[in-house]
This record gives sequence, structure tokens and C-alpha cells, in this order.
Amino acid sequence: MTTHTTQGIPDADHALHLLRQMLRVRRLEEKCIELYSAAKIRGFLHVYIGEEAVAAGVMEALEREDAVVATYREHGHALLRGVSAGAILAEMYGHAEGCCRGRGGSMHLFDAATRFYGGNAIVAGGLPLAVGLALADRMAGRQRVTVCFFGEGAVAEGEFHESMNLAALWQLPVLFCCENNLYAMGTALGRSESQTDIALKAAGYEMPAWAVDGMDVLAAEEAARRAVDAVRSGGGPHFLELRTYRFRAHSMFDPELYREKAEVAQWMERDPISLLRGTMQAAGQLAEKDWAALQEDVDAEISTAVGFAENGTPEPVSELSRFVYSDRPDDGSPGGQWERDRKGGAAG
Amino acid sequence: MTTHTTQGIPDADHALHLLRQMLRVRRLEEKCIELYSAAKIRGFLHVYIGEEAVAAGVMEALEREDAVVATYREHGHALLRGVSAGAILAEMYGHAEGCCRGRGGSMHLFDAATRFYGGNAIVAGGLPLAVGLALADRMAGRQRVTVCFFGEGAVAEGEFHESMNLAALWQLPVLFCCENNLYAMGTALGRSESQTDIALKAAGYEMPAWAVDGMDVLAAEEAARRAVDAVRSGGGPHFLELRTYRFRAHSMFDPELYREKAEVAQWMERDPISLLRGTMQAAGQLAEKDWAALQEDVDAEISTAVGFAENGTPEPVSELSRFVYSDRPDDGSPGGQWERDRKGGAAG
Amino acid sequence: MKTTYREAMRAALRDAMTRDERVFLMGEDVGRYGGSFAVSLGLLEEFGPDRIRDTPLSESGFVGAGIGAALGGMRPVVEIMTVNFSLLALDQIINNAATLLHMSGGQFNVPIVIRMTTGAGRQLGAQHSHSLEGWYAHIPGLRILAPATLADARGMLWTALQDPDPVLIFEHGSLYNVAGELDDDAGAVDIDRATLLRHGDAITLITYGGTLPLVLEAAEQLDGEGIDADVIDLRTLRPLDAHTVLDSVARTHRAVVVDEGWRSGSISAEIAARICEQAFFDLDAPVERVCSLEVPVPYAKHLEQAALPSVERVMAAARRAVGAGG
Amino acid sequence: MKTTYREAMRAALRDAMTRDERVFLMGEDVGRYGGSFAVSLGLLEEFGPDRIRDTPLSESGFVGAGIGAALGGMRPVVEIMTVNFSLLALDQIINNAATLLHMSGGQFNVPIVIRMTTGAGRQLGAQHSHSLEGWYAHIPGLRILAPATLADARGMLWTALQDPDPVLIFEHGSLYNVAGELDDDAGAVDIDRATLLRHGDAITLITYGGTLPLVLEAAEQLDGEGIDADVIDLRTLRPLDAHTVLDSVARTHRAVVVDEGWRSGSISAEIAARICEQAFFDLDAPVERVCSLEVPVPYAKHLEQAALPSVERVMAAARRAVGAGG
Ligand SMILES: Cc1ncc(C[n+]2csc(CCOP(=O)(O)OP(=O)(O)O)c2C)c(N)n1
Ligand SMILES: Cc1ncc(C[n+]2csc(CCOP(=O)(O)OP(=O)(O)O)c2C)c(N)n1
Ligand SMILES: [Mg+2]
Ligand SMILES: [Mg+2]
Repeated sequence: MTTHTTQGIPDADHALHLLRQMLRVRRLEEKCIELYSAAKIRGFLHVYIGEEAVAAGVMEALEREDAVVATYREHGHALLRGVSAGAILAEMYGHAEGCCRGRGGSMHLFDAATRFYGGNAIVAGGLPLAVGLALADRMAGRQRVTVCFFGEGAVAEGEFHESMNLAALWQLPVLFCCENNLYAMGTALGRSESQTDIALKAAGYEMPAWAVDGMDVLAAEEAARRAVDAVRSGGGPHFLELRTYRFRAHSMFDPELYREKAEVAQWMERDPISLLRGTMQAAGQLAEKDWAALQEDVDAEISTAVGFAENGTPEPVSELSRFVYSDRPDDGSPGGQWERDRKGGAAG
Repeated sequence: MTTHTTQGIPDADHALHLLRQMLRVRRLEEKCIELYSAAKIRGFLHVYIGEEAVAAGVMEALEREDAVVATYREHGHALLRGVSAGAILAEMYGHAEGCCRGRGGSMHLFDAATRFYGGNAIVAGGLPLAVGLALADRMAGRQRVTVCFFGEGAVAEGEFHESMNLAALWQLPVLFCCENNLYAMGTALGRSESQTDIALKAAGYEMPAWAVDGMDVLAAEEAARRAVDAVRSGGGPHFLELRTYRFRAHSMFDPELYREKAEVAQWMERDPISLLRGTMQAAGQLAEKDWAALQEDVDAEISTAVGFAENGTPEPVSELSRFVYSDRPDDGSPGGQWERDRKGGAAG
Repeated sequence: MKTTYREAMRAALRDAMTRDERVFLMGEDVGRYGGSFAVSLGLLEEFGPDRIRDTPLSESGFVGAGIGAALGGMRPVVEIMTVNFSLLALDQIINNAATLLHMSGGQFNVPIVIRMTTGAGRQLGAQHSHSLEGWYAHIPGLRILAPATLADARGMLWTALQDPDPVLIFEHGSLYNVAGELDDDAGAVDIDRATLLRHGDAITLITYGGTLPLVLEAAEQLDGEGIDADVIDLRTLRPLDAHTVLDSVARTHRAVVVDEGWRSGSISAEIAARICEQAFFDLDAPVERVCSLEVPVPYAKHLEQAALPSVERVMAAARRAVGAGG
Repeated sequence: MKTTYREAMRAALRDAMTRDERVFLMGEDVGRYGGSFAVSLGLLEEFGPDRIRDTPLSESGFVGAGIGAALGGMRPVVEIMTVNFSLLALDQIINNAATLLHMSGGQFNVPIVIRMTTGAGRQLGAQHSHSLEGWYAHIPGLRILAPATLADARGMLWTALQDPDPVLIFEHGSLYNVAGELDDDAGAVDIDRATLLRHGDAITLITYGGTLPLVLEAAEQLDGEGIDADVIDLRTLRPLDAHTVLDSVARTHRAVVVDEGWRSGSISAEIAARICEQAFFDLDAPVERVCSLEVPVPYAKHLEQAALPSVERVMAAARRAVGAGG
């Protein structure tokens, strides 16, 4: 485990890197909201604003060959895992240059190059996949880690339970990261779980589990490094509950009837970006001009990405039926024929 | 709570009653096996031999208006809940006199009169039903209890998790009775659960839970009374882990490759019927002639039941399509017409 | 009275809750959030959290609990946010709700109503765009409703609640904002019969739910081409009212079935098969089917629209049918 | 070589495990118990508990884990004891296995094989007697196999494992004990084409899986009545090989489709609809369907048998088809 702090004070370069990472996510998503309002993006859009420290911290702990599974609130995870902002935005534009050629949209970002396995829009649906990815590594004798992100709402689902048990029973190299932002759409944690201490609940599966301040990127990173190291070195599955909060509505359709403005305001005082910025300023690590430069950099990245997306091309409709099954030589077999019939539109 | 023991020694009448109850189940199922071998009964047959103390103990704690949900290993539960041995056997014969008119068979015994809601052949499938029955009582302000039996294998299923959470979250009047017989078919507990202490696991849902010797009917009864009283008086859901063992194979098709004969033999030394009989004999409560009389009684009951089943009649094939939907006046509506068409066999 | 499909559904819920205290609504975010499609907005304030019951994310658990509550004498209306998540509850729906009555030899009926949003067209991608109501119609023991009109949105719920057996109501997401006139005293409607919404003699167009508006539009345009179409709204997918369909085809001798499900194994296949079985010698042309292309529904608008039935595809099919055979 | 369907399946598993170390078998009681239908009996001893992996009762969890393992480079064979329990895993099968390739724009294919027993006929009652393979065939992205012969029991698995996409194999419970001759060097078979198992000119009988034996029996008996039938074993229910069916019907002009699913919305409906669409003017009589009655399958033998397709019902349907139209 690499150390990035000196007696509790973060190494300046590393802190700047984390700040940049969080800001990249923030700016990307602010842009998404703008583009949504301009009807450039459609469908559901769930932003991560307020929660950036979680993905930013955890991703630091991963190696290139590790795998990541996330949810429909995954723009940040994709970006920080290494998917370009351009490929993400182009995807939301429904363009062929998008990371899924326009088929996935906001909720279904995927990227083979960075082993980013989505983008899953079924709550808790990604957990069994993560277990399986870890099982494959275990069986193949690889020292990889699979990280699975999900919300606290997912904890009530049967798939959570089955996945936790399988991972613990088989001692698989998976790190479960529960992003506890206190609400599942409009359902507060206390109305969804009889046991509201999620880390305690996880520990019941005989899995090391602890809670972390998810607004503090340094804490998130440190916890993730500890957990990932333990998982990688054969310690079996681990579980982190990252306590965080979403500053925005659940999606673009949410009138937010279920929580008080004051509660939101209170949490916004712990904005993860401001927190780190404050720490750095206090430590004399962030001059105003550095902050200005950082913002400029990030803005430039995002506006380049928007340009890339804007200039993209729609995936041709003739390709619509492609990828239902893997490409195969059209050998005149009935399967191939059947595909041809369909593509030809005979199956009106 | 009625007391049936005086300073730890059971009241003689009550002990005899419990002995009788267990023996009734034992003899009924021994007969089932015989009838299965004679091909009078078909399908799957799962016997409860060795586990009788559980149902015998728990049923004592229930009132007439309470509800019971069980599994495919439920002959004993049905019998002790008050379904006649004749109706049970006739069901397994596929006769119209069976408790489900021959449609259910061994795995699907139901009885409205005693609020016996099955007989569920999907592992853990009964738990949500029990939660709902309890919810109905709660909403209607009734002081009823719903008891739900299931095996320890069911604990790994998502439906277990979701049901436990719902019951605890909503503080519903349900008693979960986990019949931990250490195996789910051929899968030993340690190969199915990362946390093998089931009562501890249950407690993690914030529900009072404890383990009981499921071979000791007096202990089972006492625990059940305590739990049922607590549930009935508004204490929310409770959980009992009843530690028991099945002496026979999982079903009639099981070659029992997964456990040692010695292990079975060891458990058979704690046969719940012998245990209680021994206690009673030691207390001078069971003369040889009482035991003989009891056996005679029970044998008579079972042989009457066999006679009843033998003399039953097959449900007419003309009734086959009945009960897909509730009977409705055939008012000439398309629905009614559709049913008529089908019954007429037009839908070959 | 001017209203929307959403408001009509809400009025039906309010009405049912008021008339029968055994009725309650249960599902994810039906209460504080106001319903993911705002159908139950305001009902929590009116009826309280016991009867407008928010559930955790536990589709199998709360659908099963609804079945249990129905067995226990209540009349639950269980909302599954969308059909996509109902896959998590299928065991309870098929192995319990649909079978308990038969397995128990007629002792235990299950008077539950399960509502869910269905369909595509809003760029939600493959996991949020299923149209599985026709697929559900395969299961004996279930009754499957697909209200397509304001009157049915207002009226089907109460009738469903009178049904002693499980009823599934599929509400197409594209319909909630449809506005129109509804009688002030609109109330329960029958759920046994399909309806003939438009009269014509040249061809029968058969559909239900989310594709009804586009079929009506196609019928108007076909009229302009001299093709005068019957339009049938099936309304109930199980049991199917084949009589209304067959009566029409006996007059028109041609049929197009339109639904948003994938073509293979669709409810359209069943309808086509029944017409061919029971009206074979009446038919002048093969029955045409207009369904969704057999792809997971993609996000991008142009791809999604290409995958779904359209006015143009319905018209093309109708023209083929009229042109064929003679 | 004399063998049984069960042994042929086992040989296929052993062969696959031996040839490709990425292959492993996972499911409830596949190991110590020997498989609930004894298919994997003995394999634990041969391959060890890592590759013959017993799972807890967690259908959604271990099917999803299989999908994940496939994404991770393995070639999992996941056994779900029976189709009845697969309802618990449908979310993973439909929302993940069937859609990941498309949603990811072609990046992530899912080379998983999921095997399960299907069908009724053994008096197991409503919750243990589903025949849902035809229903699964509605889902794009899946390939659905139904081996009915010893050769297919032996040969389909390997081909399925070569397939880059998810394949579901449905084994009818009544077939495991079927014994017969199999070539010593029997191996992989194609999974793209239906096969014509019997040649006749009067009518085409179309079926697959568990009903194949009774259809062959009916064909023999019909022969005695002077009705000489083609018998087609579909083998693969998705994608359907319609060509083989249409070629036959073009010769015989009549067809009966037999399957054990419930009639409404069955795969038989799809086949009937396709025949009517693509061979309408070839047909001399309506396509007949012989399916299960639309009831939850009852326990009692006489009721269960009355609910299922039978030789008599197939013969009656064939006679009707031959008698009709002319
Ligand atoms: C199985 C399932 N049920 C319901 C939904 C609808 N839904 C989407 S997000 C969401 C809330 C999830 O909350 P949580 O897991 O806490 O994640 P968060 O959105 O807070 O990040 C719900 C109910 C869904 N996508 N999948
Ligand atoms: C969902 C489901 N999966 C698998 C099965 C097959 N099966 C029937 S009983 C059983 C074992 C259940 O074990 P347990 O819950 O411990 O109950 P026990 O039989 O020991 O009483 C299994 C795997 C089933 N009926 N339902
Ligand atoms: Mg949340
Ligand atoms: Mg057990």
C-alpha cells in the first residue's frame, strides 16, 4: 500500500489529483444537466453530485487489471475508471462514438478496455456479476480485485443477500462498496431497513466491513486501499459503507417531496470538493492560481468532450440488429438466415 | 401462557398428548413410505421422520385463528394443525376426498378450515406469504399470529432476506421457525451459509431470535409459547432456530451420498419420541400399557385413514379446468365462453 | 370532465380506497415520493402511511406479501414500478398467485391486483423498456389487463378488485400524459370484452395498450387511401376475447395485429394463430404482425424508434394484407 | 454403444470439462449429492469441488455469478435444478445475460450455458411441472436448445459452449432414463437446424423435447391409418429454423404443432403464425396445435395425463387436419 499522506497531511500532488478527479466528475455532470435541459440528452439521468469523493477515493486503490461494476448513477465511476468524458457524453447523445455506440445511454456505460462492467439499471443486479467476475479470477489464480458499487437501497434486495453470502462463503476477491446516501429515490433508509447500520449488517455475513465518511475523499481512499490490499492478498471479500449524500434530485423527474431543503443544505456544507479544497488551503497546498488553473483544465476537458459528442454521428439504423448475438460469419445457416430476414425488415 | 410443567417435569396428560402427536406423525409417514413403495402414492415424498418434535411443540402454542405456512415437508404440520390423516392420505392418492381434491399431492397440502396455507414446494417461497398474512392481521387489528416453517437451506434465498426485513421493519405478527436439520438435500449447512449460526443471522434483522433443541418437544413447545405470546402481544416478529435432523433421505430418490451412516445413527439416539418416552418413563408417567394403548390408538387412526383414502374416488377429469379461476356464473360473457370452450376440449 | 390517464388512474385508486377499507396500495415510493410516475401523488396525505405503504426495494418480498395479504382477507393493490423489475417477483406471481387456487382444490383464491408500468419509447434502454404483458398472458390463473383509454384507466381497477383472482394491470408509460374528456360519472368498466373502437370493412387492426394511439392514427390515414379499417382494442390479454376478433375478421377477411412485444412468441402470434385456426376459410390474406424488432431496446432515439411499431409499419402491413390474395 | 440420455449428458459434461479448463459446473447439489437428476454423479470425484461447485439455494445469485464468471473469461455451465426455480433467476437471465452484449455496443458477450430440467408427467404438481422453454424463446439474445435424442444430449453441450452468447439447455425430465444406441465417437452436433426425423407426405408433425417420443409414436400409428407423416424435431427454439418447417409444409400442406407448454402464447402459436404468414397459400387446412390444457399441472395422475399432450390427441389433430379442407 502506497502512502500518500505524511502525518495525516496529504501529499500535495496527490491531493491535487484527487481534487481534480472530483472536479472532473462534478463538471461533467453539471454539463449533463445543462445538456439534458437542452434536450441533447434524454432518458433517465442520475447524477452523483455530492458523492464524488466515494468513486474518487475508491478508484485510487485499483490497478488497471481490476474490474468495476456500478449502477445507473455511474458517470463518475466510468470517468474515473478511465473512460473519456467524450465517450461518455457521446453515449448520452446516442452517437456511434459513445462508449456503447449509443445503445446504452446514461444508465448503461460499459468499457472493455478499463474493465468497466457497467452501468446496471436494475437495483442490486450488478452484485451477482461482481461475484462472478471475482470467481473467475479466483479460479484462474489471478490476483485481481472486483469492486462493486451500489446504493443502500439495494441492501433490501434478495440479490444483495445472495451475493454477499456467495462471496463470503467462497472467499472471493470482491470489494463491496455501499454508497449510503440515505435515500433510495424517496425512501429514507429507516423506511427500508430494519437494521440501519449497514456495515453491521454486512458483517453478519462474516465479512470484514466498516463505515467510512464518504464526503472525505482521503478517508475513502485510505479505507479503499486497506480493503483492496486485503482482498488482493487473499483476505476474502470486504465491505465498505461509504456515508454520503446526493445533493441533487434522484433523477431529472424527481420533485424531491421526501426531504427538507434544510437537510440538503446541511449536507452541502460538507461538499467533498470544498472539504478537500479547504484542507489543502489550510495546509498551504492550494494557491488561488492553482485552483483557477485546475478549473480551467477541467472546463477545457469537458468542453472538448461536448464538442466530441456534438460532432458524433448516429449509429446507422442498419446496425440496429447487430450485437443481439455476437457477429458470426453469415454462413447461410438457418440462424444466419433468420438474422438476415430480420435485418431485411421482412419481420415487419 | 399456560404452564404444562411442574418444576421441569411435564404434566402427565400433556406429555402424553405430545407423545401422541409425535407418534401420529411418525406412523402416518411410515405408512406413506409403505404406500409409496406400493405405488399408491407418487410424485415427490419428503418425510419429517426425526423432526416431529418441532411441529408438535410449535403447534401447541397456536390458537385456532392463527395461520400456518409450511414447506413440501409438511405432512406433520398439516396433521398437527388439524387436517385429518384421511384427507392427507386421500390427497396423496390423488382422490377427490383429499384436502386439495387430488390437485396438490404430498407437497401441496392446504386446508382453509385450519388456516393451513400449504405446502409450498419452492424453497423460501412461503416466507413472503406469511409476511402478508401477518400484514393483513395487523392492518385489520386482529390479534392473530402467523407461523412460518422453513428449512435452513432457505436462509440463503433472497426471499428469506426480503421477508425477514419486511417483517421486522413493519413489526408484523409472524413467527419464523427455521427447521435446521443441517442439510438442504445434500448440501451441508457449512457449504451453504457463510454464517452458520442461523439465530445470530436472524438477530441481525433486529428481530428476537434464539436457538432451541428441536429434538426435545418440551423445549420446542416452551420456546414457541414464549415467542408466540410475545408476537401476539405486539412484540413484533420473532425467530426460532429449531435444531433437528432428518433420519431419512431427503426424498424417495435420494441415495444419501453426502452424509455418514454414523452421523445419522448418532442423531437417532436422540429420537424425539424416544426422548420424551424416556423422560415420562423416568418420571413414572408412562406405564407399558399406556404406551401400548397409545400405539394401538395411533395405529387405528392411521389404518382408518388408509381405508378412507383407499375408498376415495378420483376427481372427475371433467373438473380438471375448475379452479384455474374462481367459479363464476357462466353468464355468457367472453370469459365464461372461453372457459366453456376449453372445458369442451376444443382447445386440443 | 377534462382529465389525463394518470389522473384517471389516481381517481380510480382514491375511489377504491374510499369504497373498500380492505383496499390498500403498496410498492416502492408510492407514498412520500408520490409514485415514480406520480400516479399516487397526494394519496399518502389522504389515506396515511398504512394504506399507502412505501416498501423497501424487495420486489419478490412485497409482491409475495401482497399475495399473503390477499389470502388474509385484504384487497391489496401492489405497484411494481415497472414491468422490468417484475422479473424479480415472477416466482411469487407464477408459482403462488397463479397456482394457489388450483393447487388447493379451490380453497384459496388470491384477490390481488398488481399494477405496473410497461413499454418503451422514452429512451430508457434495454433494462427499462420491456413490453412483457403479452408474455405474462401465457400464464393460466392470471388475468391480464391493458387499459389504453381514459375510461379504462378510470374503470378497470375497481372491476379488477372485484375479481376473486389475481389481476395484473399494465399501464404503458407513454399514456400517462394523454389528456381527454371523461364522463363525470365514469366508473367501473367490464374487463371481459374487447372493444371495436372504429368501424370499417376492409381490414381488422387489432391492438391494445401503448400502441392503440398509433393504430388509430394509421386507421385514419388508411381511410384517406380508401382502406377502411376496423380497430379492435383487446383490453384484456388473458383471457382473450377471441369472439370480437373473429366476428370482425369474418367481415373483413384480413387482419393486422400490432403489439410492442418482440415478435417471436408474442401475443400477436397467439392472435394470428387463433384467427388462422378458427377463421381459416374466412381469410383472404395471411394475418400480418407488426411487433418490435427482436433486439434489446436501445437508448438512442433513432434506434429505439426504428425498433418499435410505427404508424408507417402498420400502414405498410395493412396495404400488404389488402394487396395480397384479393 | 448402449447408453441413456442421462449418461449422454454426463459424458458431454465430462468431455467438456476435460477439453477446456475454463469449463466448470455450478448449481445446487451438483456435487456431493450427485445432481438432483444424477446427471453429474461421479464428476465431483473426477474434477474436484472447485469445478463441480455446489451452491447454496440462491438461484439469482449463482446464475448471476455464472454470468459474471463468463464475463471474466470462464465457460460456466450453470445447472438450475428445474425450470420452475429459474423464475427466481429471470432478472439475471433477461436483464443481464440476454442484454449485455447489445447494451455494451458489442463489447461484452456472455458465453454461459444454463442447463435445467423441464416438463411435467411425474406427478410433481403445479410448482414443479412447468414447461417454459417455449416461453423463454421469446427473449432476444438467448439461444434456446431442447435436446430430445441421445445424440443431442451428447452433442449439444459442446456446441453450446463454443457459442459466444448465452445458451439455455432444457432437458425434459421424462427423457433421462431413455436408453438406446449411440455411436462410440458421438460428439458435438450443430444447433442451427431442425431435423426431419421421419418422412411422409400427408402431414407435418412438428415438436421438440419431451413430446418427441409421443409424436413419433403417433406417426407410427397414423401410418397404420394411411396417414404418412413428416416428423420434425425443432431442437432449437430460438432462433427457430423456420425453413425446415416451411419446406416440409410446402410438400404436405398440413401441419400439427405439439408442445407441452400451455396453449395460449406457446411456441406452437409462433410456429403456427409463421406457417400461416409464410406458407398461407400452401396450406390446405388450419394448422393444428396440441398443447397442455391451460391449468396449473395437477398432482393426480389421471388429471395430469389429461392435461398433457398425448398420442391420442396428436392423432386426433392430425386426422382433423387431413379431413379438413381437402
Ligand atoms: C429492481 C429495481 N427496482 C426498482 C428500481 C427503480 N429505482 C431506480 S434507482 C432506485 C433507488 C435506488 O436507491 P439506492 O440503491 O439507494 O441508490 P441511489 O439511487 O441512492 O444511488 C429505484 C427504486 C430499479 N431500477 N430496479
Ligand atoms: C427455489 C428452489 N430451489 C430448489 C429446490 C429443490 N429443493 C427442494 S428441497 C431442497 C432442499 C431444501 O433444504 P432445507 O430448506 O434445508 O429444507 P429441508 O428439506 O432440509 O427440510 C431443494 C434444494 C426447490 N424446491 N426450490
Ligand atoms: Mg441511496
Ligand atoms: Mg434442511
